Amino acid sequence: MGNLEPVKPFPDSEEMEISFGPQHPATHGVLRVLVRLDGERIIEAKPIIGYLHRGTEKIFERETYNGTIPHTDRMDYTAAATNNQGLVGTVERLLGVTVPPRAAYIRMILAELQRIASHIIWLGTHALDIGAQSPFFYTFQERETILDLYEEYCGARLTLNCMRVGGQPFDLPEGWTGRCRAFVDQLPARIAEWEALLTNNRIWKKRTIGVGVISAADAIEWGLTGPPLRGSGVKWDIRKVFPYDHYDEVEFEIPTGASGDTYDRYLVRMEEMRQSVRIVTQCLERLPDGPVMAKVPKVIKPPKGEIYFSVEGPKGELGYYAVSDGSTNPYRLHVRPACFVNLQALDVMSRGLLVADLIAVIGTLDIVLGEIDR
Amino acid sequence: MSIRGFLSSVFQIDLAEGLAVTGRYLFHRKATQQYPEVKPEPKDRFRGMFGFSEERCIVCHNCAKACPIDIIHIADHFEEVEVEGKKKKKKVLDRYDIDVKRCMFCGLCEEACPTEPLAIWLTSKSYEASAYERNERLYFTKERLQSWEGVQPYPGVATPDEGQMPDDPTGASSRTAAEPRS
Amino acid sequence: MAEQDSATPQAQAAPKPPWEEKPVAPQPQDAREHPQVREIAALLPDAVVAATEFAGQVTVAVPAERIGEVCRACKDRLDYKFLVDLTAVDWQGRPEGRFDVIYWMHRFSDSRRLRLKVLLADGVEVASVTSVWKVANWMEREVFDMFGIYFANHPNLERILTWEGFSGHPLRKDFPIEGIDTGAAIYPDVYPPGGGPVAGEGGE
Amino acid sequence: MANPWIAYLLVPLVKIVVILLTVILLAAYLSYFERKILAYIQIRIGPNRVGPRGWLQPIADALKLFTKEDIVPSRAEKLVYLLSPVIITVPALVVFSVIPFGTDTTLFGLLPQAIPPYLTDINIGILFILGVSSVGVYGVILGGWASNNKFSLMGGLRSAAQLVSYEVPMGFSVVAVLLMAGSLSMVKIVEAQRQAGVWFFFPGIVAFFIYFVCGIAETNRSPFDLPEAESELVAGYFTEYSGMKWAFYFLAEYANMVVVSSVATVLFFGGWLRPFPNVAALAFLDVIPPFVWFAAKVGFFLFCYIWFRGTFPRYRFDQLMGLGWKVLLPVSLANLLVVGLGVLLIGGPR
Repeated sequence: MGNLEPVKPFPDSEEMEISFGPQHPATHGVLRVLVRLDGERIIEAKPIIGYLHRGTEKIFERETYNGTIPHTDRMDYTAAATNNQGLVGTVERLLGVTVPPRAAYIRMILAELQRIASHIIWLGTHALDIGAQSPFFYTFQERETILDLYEEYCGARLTLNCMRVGGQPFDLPEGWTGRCRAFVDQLPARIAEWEALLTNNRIWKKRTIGVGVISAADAIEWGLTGPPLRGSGVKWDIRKVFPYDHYDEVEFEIPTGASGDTYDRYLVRMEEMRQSVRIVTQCLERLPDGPVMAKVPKVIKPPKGEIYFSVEGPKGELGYYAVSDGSTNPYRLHVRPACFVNLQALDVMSRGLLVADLIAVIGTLDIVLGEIDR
Repeated sequence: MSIRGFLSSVFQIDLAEGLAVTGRYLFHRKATQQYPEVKPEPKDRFRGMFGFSEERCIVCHNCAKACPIDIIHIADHFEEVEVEGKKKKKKVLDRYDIDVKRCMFCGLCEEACPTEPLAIWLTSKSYEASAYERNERLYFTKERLQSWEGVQPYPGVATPDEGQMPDDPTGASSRTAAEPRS
Repeated sequence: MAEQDSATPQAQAAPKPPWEEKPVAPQPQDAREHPQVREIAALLPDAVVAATEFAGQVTVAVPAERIGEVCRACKDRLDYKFLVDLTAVDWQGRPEGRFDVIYWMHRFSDSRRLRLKVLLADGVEVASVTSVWKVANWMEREVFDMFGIYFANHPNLERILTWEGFSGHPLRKDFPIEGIDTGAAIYPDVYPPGGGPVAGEGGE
Repeated sequence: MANPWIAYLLVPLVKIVVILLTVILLAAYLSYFERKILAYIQIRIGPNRVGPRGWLQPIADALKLFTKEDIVPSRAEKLVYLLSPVIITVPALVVFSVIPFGTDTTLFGLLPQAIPPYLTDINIGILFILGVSSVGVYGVILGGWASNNKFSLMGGLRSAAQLVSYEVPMGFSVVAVLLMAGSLSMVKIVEAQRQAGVWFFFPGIVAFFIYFVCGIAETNRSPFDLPEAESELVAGYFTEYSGMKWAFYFLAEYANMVVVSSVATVLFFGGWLRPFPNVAALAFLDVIPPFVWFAAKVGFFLFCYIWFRGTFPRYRFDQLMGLGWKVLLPVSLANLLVVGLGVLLIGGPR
């Protein structure tokens, strides 16, 4: 981080350099942070990534357009539905296809359930890192129900591969909407229980208030998106700014924090879960019937051209930049991952904090190394 | 600090709230399943172990083309076949191998298969195919895809050569149609 | 019978829903008069080499040596405070320049996005925009790592996804898809006798 | 029992063996109960494979730890590395010699005459407990330093700072009880509570709260389990220990938990007394023998330990020190003042 000179507390402070990870239990995957400490205080935290680099963008260049979808499941492996939604949306705009409303509503339901599931993983592991063991199990019990709903719809729990260019490969099994409605109705009570455990717990407040503060201007300067940006008070959500998939026909608010610390991001994500519940309920009520797949040729050959399309993933703006040369394989398919850009702010957020807070900051950024390293 | 805040901090209301939640969960119904004894029930569309039927396969290579990681290897040759007097060339399958150790069970092959009912399908509700040695045990040839040697089928699921059908893993429909099992 | 007849023709006459018809692909048009392009042209007259609009997104081609200046103008005067994405495309064998470096920026005031494109020959340096947007630091490091494009006065231009000793730039079109031998232990593909890929069975 | 050989050698020896066995078994089964109760809090089942409903799990753990390979880091200080688990375990067990867990009993008529079940009753009981239990800090520091590992060094220093800084408020809260009891001997403290007719918990509720919080901090448990916080320092001061030496650290931790619980019971919850000992109306409670009362109260405290571990997040190190010095210490001093005033006005123990 050259353009941020390390802050030296006093001239003769001898520094201790600790390599944090990549197999450390609290780094949410294979992240390595080279931390220069003065005693307990962090002078500089330099994230080192690339341990999970599988060359996804190179593989994209040899796949057919529908063949790339299983690879997107493995980028942000906690939010496969929103990854698929992004890629599929990009190719549909390249082809000029409009998706039938029923498919769009099914996609919105799957994406919002995925946002809840991703925030659940974040809450479970974040609380576990800060020491509270039990929320992990309560949250994952709810996530099991979501995974069962996914398994029932598309056959897989984590790597869904549940969307195709032009719509949905299959329709909802009967009784699915009833089970989904039952789950979504009881979720706010569960969220209230988790909040009772944490929100006004004095130890939780002491560990999160004022930790990893980033101002709104800095957040924009460092390109943060999603909950980290909204935590600093910037009211910005792709679903409202560039509505896709009928998000404009659904009412929901965008929660924002005030001071941009870990506690505000925690509140923002908890509120986002409630808003997702609202969206899913409205989608289930308004689910139109009709076909789930548009008229799309069997072999997809989009015209020459380039397009950028992004969705509001649970971690932030997940963008796809597709360049097509008219053949059945994408010439270049670049992914703009939210975690990769959010992680870059780790150094500026954890300056001057203690080692224990580095864990809290990594947790609050909600990073997934599959999406960072691609 | 507000009076309520002071009182709650002295009498630990916030801590007591947390304790109450965990205390309630102490008597909550447990969520763990005893796996070896209680096997979790996969849903109908669960993408599990491959099912394959040689007679329904028309050797069109669609599944091999659709597979994102090209792990379906098919070798075939043409044969002269007498059909109602006319000489017709018919494709015969030599080799239909799936390198299951690399497979990610994405289900694109099943969607690409044009036959009705499917010649290659994944909705077989079975997921126990682990092995100690991957290069040999997890490389499924045509015979092993049908006999499921080395795969622990889910209780009640018949193997493909015992009449398992894509939409009915237990193979009940084909049995009653073909020969009622004694 | 009568109203049944009248019902069916009326259904035909109603326009079929868009997802029934064959998809109509968007066409690239020249976008010199587009307001966003005219803003830039007004500020820096000779900065706009070409401007196209495809599916509602405006792309402005900018000469390589003026990119720092144009980005600074976009951020300060045209209020493009947020650099969403910075990437590159390798058009191997294209005479006017092998690489495209793409800057995709967003303006909060009226939520509009703009794409700047810079044509680069292989081995030519382009000015780094880390001084304009701090977020460009890692994005430029990734473009360097994947394409080998050097960014002048970038704070610490080093590989980010691959390790230091890695030779070659993976996302170049001439980099083999199977990867190069880096000395790392790779489990060989062992097939049982008679197994393995059939000759000539490509995945295309 | 006139024969001195029996009175001063055989009987204490039997008591020592019985007490040590029960403490070690209790510590082992405490690990089992902890895993079981923590599991039940977290809607899972916990160990249920070894023995009926997992009852033999502690035995299996002990056997495993016996047979585990004993790795000694190459450049560790061999002697200090081997000695520090002993330094931490011995004080934790020695302290049990003073804890009174029942009145004189004839063990349901087995003994010719009633003898006290506890080992000894020295007149500086509580001082002895505080003194001996603070020797355990050396085991932590030396263990951390001797294993020649950056993480365990940091864990050892942190834990030492924590233990030392929580001794002070704990001492003051104990002094508040001594004012009410008038004597240092544990048995006399219980007697004083019987004469006072009410447990010292009610008049000294603030002292109890401070004592219990400091007790949790002393044993590095739940909100204060910073030294071996997995997420930051990998495993704190016993990172490099394995096999039986690692088991000693855990035996010491669980024994300390039982020590803190039983001292809290004796000081604040009237040892083996039933609630409101002199109230005739509650006479029917006397059918429960005193030892069971003591065990029930200690059990409740141990359950609270495990309950806290399942619920609370972890303090950061500087907040933990801040809480110790800036909050608990002044409050314990103020409480000491108030209790002193109260004793002065109402008149202390006769």
